Amino acid sequence: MNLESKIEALLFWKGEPMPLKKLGEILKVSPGELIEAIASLKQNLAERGIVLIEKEDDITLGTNPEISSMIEELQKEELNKDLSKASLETLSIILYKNGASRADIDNIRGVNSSFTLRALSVRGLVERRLDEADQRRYVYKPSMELLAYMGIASLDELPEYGDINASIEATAKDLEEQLKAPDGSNA
Amino acid sequence: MNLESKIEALLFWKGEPMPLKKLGEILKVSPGELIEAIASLKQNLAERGIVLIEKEDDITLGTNPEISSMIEELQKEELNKDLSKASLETLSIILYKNGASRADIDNIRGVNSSFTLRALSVRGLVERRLDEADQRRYVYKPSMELLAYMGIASLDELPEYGDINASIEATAKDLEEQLKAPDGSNA
Amino acid sequence: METETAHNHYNVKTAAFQGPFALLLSLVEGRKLFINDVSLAEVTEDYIKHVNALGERDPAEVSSFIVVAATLILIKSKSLLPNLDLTDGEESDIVALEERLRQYQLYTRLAGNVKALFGKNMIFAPEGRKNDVLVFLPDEAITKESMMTFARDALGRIPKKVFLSEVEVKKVISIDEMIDKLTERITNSLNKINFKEFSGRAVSREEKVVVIVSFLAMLELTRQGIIHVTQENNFEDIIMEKPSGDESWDHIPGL
Repeated sequence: MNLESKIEALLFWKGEPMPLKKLGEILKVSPGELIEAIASLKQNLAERGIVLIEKEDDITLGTNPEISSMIEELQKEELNKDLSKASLETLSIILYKNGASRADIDNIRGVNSSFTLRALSVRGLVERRLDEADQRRYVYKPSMELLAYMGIASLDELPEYGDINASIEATAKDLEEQLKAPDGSNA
Repeated sequence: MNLESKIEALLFWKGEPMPLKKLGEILKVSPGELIEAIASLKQNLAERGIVLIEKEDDITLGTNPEISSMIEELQKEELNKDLSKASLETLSIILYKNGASRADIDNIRGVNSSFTLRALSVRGLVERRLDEADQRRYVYKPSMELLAYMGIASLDELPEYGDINASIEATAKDLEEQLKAPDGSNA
Repeated sequence: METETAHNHYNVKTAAFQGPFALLLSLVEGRKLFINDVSLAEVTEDYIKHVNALGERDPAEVSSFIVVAATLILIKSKSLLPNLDLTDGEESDIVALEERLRQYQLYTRLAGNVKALFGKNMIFAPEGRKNDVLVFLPDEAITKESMMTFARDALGRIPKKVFLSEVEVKKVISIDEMIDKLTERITNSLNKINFKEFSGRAVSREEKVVVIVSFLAMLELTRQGIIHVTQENNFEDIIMEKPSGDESWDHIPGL
């Protein structure tokens, strides 16, 4: 049995997101081998009923989004598809920046986002994690659940993701310098 | 999306054996078409991590038998792991609230509890049932075995049950109302 | 008396705006304008009227609207009085406001993408499997006492008012403070114009806001040649004249 099939089997058995690191340990393979096998699995699943969702350190399997409406009808549990304007803004920041601190989000929206962030965490649409770059603060990341709700297998399937990501980086840098300028604090 | 992929998606989502008759009804296809598509799916899955298992009139997906020893090992490991703090906290809410919906638990904890609840269910500590009051959602109840293990015949034998139960009920109600309030359109 | 347009803009429900950028962006986009100093100057009066209508909302919340209002008034003043010298700090406040507003505009546009996809064609994880339960596997950590402690801790962590609306502010300033400061700032740079009559009358916050808005409107009308402003000597009252036979005097907002 090849590595790709083993990954497929493990993900199926687990039924929820698995960290790449854990997979590497179980299967006793290098990160390079793992990533190669995942890419191949993803490609082989392309036209099938099952899709592979990737998100930084985690992967999981889910149903092909094209069959969404049929499954929704079969599902007993009610889905909450409502998002307020505040939630949409906050999610768009977290998605297109691939994670943001509360300070980043507050700064962009010009309002305190802590309640929106709590509500989004409760719904499992965002995940709070310690920032790897600065262990004293948290970053909010898109969850697998969020990608699944949007029917995308990875962030780069977001419309305009590539363009936006490049321009966001540049703008953020500019703005940071502006805000650092003497007396340029409030605006 | 072809019929074969649709069958694969439905079986994956269901995660347990489905009668052929039921599949035919959901997919609105004739028995002949269904059997043909299943045969093709079975063939395509032959060398993969996920395989198609047929048993009389039911079919289901499962992991390739070649990897079953590895999965058994993992299963054992997972079940023998200590319960996480998140699991213990979730369990305490289910106990003191005398059964709670996922939404209640999520609201109180401030994070999504679906994976935690699954871990508790797998170990037989809680039972999931459709809510009698609202058939579109589930409630989680402590299992009989759990009460016996804790040496109590009923929940009110838990320390300070009356006090904590009242406080959880009030909090759950309060949080729910705040979510509904105009200013809480944050969700 | 207000012009019809001004009246309509005034009626936009301010309560619907979560923060200053949402309000400001809606005013700019409502006029189909791009974000720049010209468009910001154009919507300044409407913005201030909205802020004034916020009334007795949470002071911290109102304050974040006021911080933006202060920068807008600088932009507006500069557009009306090209000779007004702005400090470096003021210049960078203006640039930062434009950029933050553009950034906010970008994410609200992207929020449209999120809205378009969310809940439409979803990916489903496997539904909970019934035959998952194999055995009963408790844990030594589950005791009557530990369960009580965990339940108490979970309750203790909940913020008192979870969804109370609150606005981020770096420093809280009141609308009165802002208006006093700006009135001083602008009139000082216009040593040809005495503003005493205006500001002397204003006592309440509402009156002061009216003063600022009226003052800006007056300058606007001056620039457009609708009224004629003269002043005999420094520190004397501004004399506002309407060209004969014209009724535009009646149309200055707030007077």
